[in-house]
Amino acid sequence: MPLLSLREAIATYVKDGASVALEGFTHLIPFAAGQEIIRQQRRHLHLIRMTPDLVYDQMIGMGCASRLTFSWGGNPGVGSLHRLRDAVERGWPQPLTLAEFTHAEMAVAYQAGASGVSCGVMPRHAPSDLARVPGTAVREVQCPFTAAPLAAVPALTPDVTILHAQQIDARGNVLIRGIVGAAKEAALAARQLLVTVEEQVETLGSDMNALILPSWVVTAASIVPGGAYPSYAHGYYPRDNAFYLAWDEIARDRERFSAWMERHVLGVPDHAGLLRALGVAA
Amino acid sequence: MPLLSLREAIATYVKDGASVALEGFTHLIPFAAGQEIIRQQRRHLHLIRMTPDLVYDQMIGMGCASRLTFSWGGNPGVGSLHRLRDAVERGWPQPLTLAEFTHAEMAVAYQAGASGVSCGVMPRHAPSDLARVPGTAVREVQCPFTAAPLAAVPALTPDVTILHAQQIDARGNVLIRGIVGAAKEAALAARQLLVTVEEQVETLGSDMNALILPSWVVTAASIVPGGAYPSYAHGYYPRDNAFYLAWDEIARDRERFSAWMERHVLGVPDHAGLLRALGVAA
Amino acid sequence: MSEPGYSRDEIMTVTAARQLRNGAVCFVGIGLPSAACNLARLTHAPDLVLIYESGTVGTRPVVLPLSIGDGELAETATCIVPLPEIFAHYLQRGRIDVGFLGAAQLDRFGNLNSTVIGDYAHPQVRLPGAGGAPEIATYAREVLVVMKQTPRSFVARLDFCTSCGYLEGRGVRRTFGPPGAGPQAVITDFGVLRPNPDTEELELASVYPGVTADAARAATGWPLNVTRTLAVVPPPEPRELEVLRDLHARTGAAHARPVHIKLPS
Amino acid sequence: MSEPGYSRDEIMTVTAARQLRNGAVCFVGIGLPSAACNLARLTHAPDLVLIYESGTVGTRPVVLPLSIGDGELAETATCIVPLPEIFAHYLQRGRIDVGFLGAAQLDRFGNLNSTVIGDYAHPQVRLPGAGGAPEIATYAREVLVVMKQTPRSFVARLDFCTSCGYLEGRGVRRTFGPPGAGPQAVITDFGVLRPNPDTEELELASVYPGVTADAARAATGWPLNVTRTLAVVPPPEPRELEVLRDLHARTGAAHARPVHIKLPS
Repeated sequence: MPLLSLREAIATYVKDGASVALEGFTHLIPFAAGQEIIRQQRRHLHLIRMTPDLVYDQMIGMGCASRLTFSWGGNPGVGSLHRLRDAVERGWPQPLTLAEFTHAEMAVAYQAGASGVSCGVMPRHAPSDLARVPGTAVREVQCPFTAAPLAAVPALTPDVTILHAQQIDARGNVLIRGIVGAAKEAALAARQLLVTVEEQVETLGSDMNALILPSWVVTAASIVPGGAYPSYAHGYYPRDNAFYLAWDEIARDRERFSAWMERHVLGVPDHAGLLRALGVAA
Repeated sequence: MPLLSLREAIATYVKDGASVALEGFTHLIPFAAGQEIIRQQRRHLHLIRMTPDLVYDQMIGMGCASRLTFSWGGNPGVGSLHRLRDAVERGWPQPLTLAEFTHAEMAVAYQAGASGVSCGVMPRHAPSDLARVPGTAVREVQCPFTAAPLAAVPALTPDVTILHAQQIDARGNVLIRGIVGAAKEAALAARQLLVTVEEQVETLGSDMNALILPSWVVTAASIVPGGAYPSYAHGYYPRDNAFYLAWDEIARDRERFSAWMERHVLGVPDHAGLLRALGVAA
Repeated sequence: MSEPGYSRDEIMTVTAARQLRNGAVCFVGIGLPSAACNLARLTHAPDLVLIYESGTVGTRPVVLPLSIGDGELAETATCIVPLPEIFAHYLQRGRIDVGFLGAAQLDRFGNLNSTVIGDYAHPQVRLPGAGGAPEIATYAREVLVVMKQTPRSFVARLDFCTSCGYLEGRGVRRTFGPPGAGPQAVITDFGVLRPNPDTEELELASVYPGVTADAARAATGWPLNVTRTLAVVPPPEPRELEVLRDLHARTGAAHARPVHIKLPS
Repeated sequence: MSEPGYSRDEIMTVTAARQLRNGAVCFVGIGLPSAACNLARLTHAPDLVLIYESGTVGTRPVVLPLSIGDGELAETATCIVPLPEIFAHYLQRGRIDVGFLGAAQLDRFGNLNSTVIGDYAHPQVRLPGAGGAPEIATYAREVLVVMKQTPRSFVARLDFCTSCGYLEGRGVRRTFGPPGAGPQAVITDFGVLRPNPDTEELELASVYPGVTADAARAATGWPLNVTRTLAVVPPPEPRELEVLRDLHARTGAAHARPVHIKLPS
């Protein structure tokens, strides 16, 4: 498991047209990695994530993505993702094809991927229009034991999953602590797994039942302090809720958005530069 | 979630004919609870467990069980369970109907039970004679996406699951630490959940990602120090490997087995009595 | 009439909180439902179990989260479980007593739209989507909907049905066999709607002090029925308002705190 | 001929250990495979990743476990995962390089019986059963079988096929599409059997010093083929024996330690 600079990790493992899951459920969202993807101007990505949030809004608005698989696409606690809306409603800067699940379905899809099985099953939720959406991948099957209708959900197996985590130890084992979302399932479902971490430590010192990704399931890692900002890394820094509120205004307008991205993402060499430009790090 | 004496908990919640899973994978095996079931002379139980070991050998040999659902029935690292063999091979003290899975299948069966779905699916293992066994519950289905053959495994939903755990806090939340096996899945799959614990503490003090069963999923709990002996409770006492070796001799012979059970289980009022009779506790 | 000593948001929150019995297990949504659940926990229902879909079980936040997964929720939880387990082991397995839902549109049978306004393929407004709502609507024993009532949100016909209420009413939902009973109450900024026991159509069951049935009707996109005995919701008690305002004040202060990250030099 | 300075168990263990390349991820069985894996880890393969089906990943035990889930395995592991994940996320997902299997019976194609001797419905001997074996046989990239060789265990026909080797040979296994390649070596107390590249029938590929092909044949319940170039396994090196004996000595002392439980008074 090599330790690379984030620039090198993205350049090596994230290719145009790849399916990429930057997972994280509110916590530990790999913002730094997503913004490096923007800097390197990746195109035609199939983005995957249960809760595409600001960093997906940024990637979509900067034209990196042509497809999105998701279950809830909003600014948590705030409202819409305006760049996502603009892409879907008006095709700017390019059209975005949607494949949508419910949270529970997408969790099953990741679990199936992580388990090496082509699909997972769950009881069908009560009737809705979701079943007749063009991009839906869920199919009704019958339980061979009870004849009950079940939903079969095809496995999700991203080309690359990217996570942010707290620590990596000297052997390359990665610790994730706090709210974990579907990070583990997305990690183990992927063909390749990139991880950014807050810091490297000699030994993790965590409990034996902690969530650890062994070094040999990690394709490459990068040390990126603050790499989840404005999301958070439990034990390191809190969520910048004010930034999430501010983003609603920034992203509402194409020009303001483009100017913000130009200055804070394209105009800085790396994530530390962005943190400094925002006055979050000295 | 009431705290009961183990005697009361078993008397109240484990009825003749019930399906009962005393789970634990080598670690935290609820020996005290199983032996209390023997003292209370339950009959016609459908015993469920991935790895029925000595306490199941004892329950089977004492005539508590008429059915066993399992995936591996031996004395770990030692050899056969002689009472299980005697029941299957010669119907002593009564015949035992078997329903067998592989470990992976049984894990899926518990997961389905814990998830409120009637079955789970997994890829089929390579061909074997297991598919033609009378008691098999696994059926082949086809993946609706890839047409690959999949194994569908029906959910296991025991009437009662019994676990042993390290601690319960003042609110009734239960901590399990160390090797967890399929304890969580068996617990959440059951209609009722009994727990024995080493001790009660004010607060658990465990990491936020620890395996905790919230008080409101636990039906009743009993404080039984040493309740996993001769299995172990991580942080409390080690596995008594010498006892597992000795059991091979004790259980080999019907009379020696009966005399041992008479003296150490029926002849003592409770688990503390058994620990004292064995010289394990002063 | 003099201004009441509370806002519409406050009486909505208090009214939602009062629906929750002590000891119930709630699947909490963000925003007003989160405020209502924590208000209930800090007043009449100290043993309310709050579960947020981020996997935080039995959480007791001191300040309200902005997102469903703020660190505050993790720090005060009994435990954190992976997201797939929250949906499979808790919601789907039937362990949730009360689920909260909101939406952009609601129809007279409590069906909800949080997917699109307009045509799915060419939407006027692309909404965030389903999230956990379809499963909450299916499995929670009881659903509480919290939404502001306007003719654009309380509509005669949904543009898209994301989560099922009573479908076409008169027992149709039950024929599909979902474990949950469906929406038991819709708490709006006018009062509370409840399903008619026979038709399952939502009816105005109670209004806030000073609110008329006609005002509620005018804010509804279908001809809103009113129960024979329209009740008036008791106004928030001083204690309820005090606790709620303290909660919001603490929350505001916490969310305004700037974040500083120390980079290695 | 003089007695060699090692036992048959020791040369079996050393031979099994030598099959393991550094860095490989092994799904370890209890008993001799566990000794072999730890011997390899303590000699030529320090970065061998050992996984026991109890969920202990990357474990580095100081003493050998008696069971698959001794506390020693937990304490020295990189992490512990729930049992369903060990099978789904690690084995089934194709992350295991080498799986170890043993059985009561093996046939010429490496198929294994650990279920019953005699008829399934009326067995002479009820064996422990499948456990993790069918999935290990299916998914591990490579399988190593460790078994003592006797006419009763190396049989012409299995009483029951629990875990699949090469089925009837000549590529039949591959037609079922299991990800793993099947048993690459069978390590016995006579030497090592390997599958013939064409027929996939197990052949005696090497013997221990002082062991003859005829002796191995006499211990086999089918007419055992011998490879054209029958090799002799190099005897255990002093270092290998020393490490192995130390490991067993530590283990014996640990397992003999009496357990004391303190009851509250």
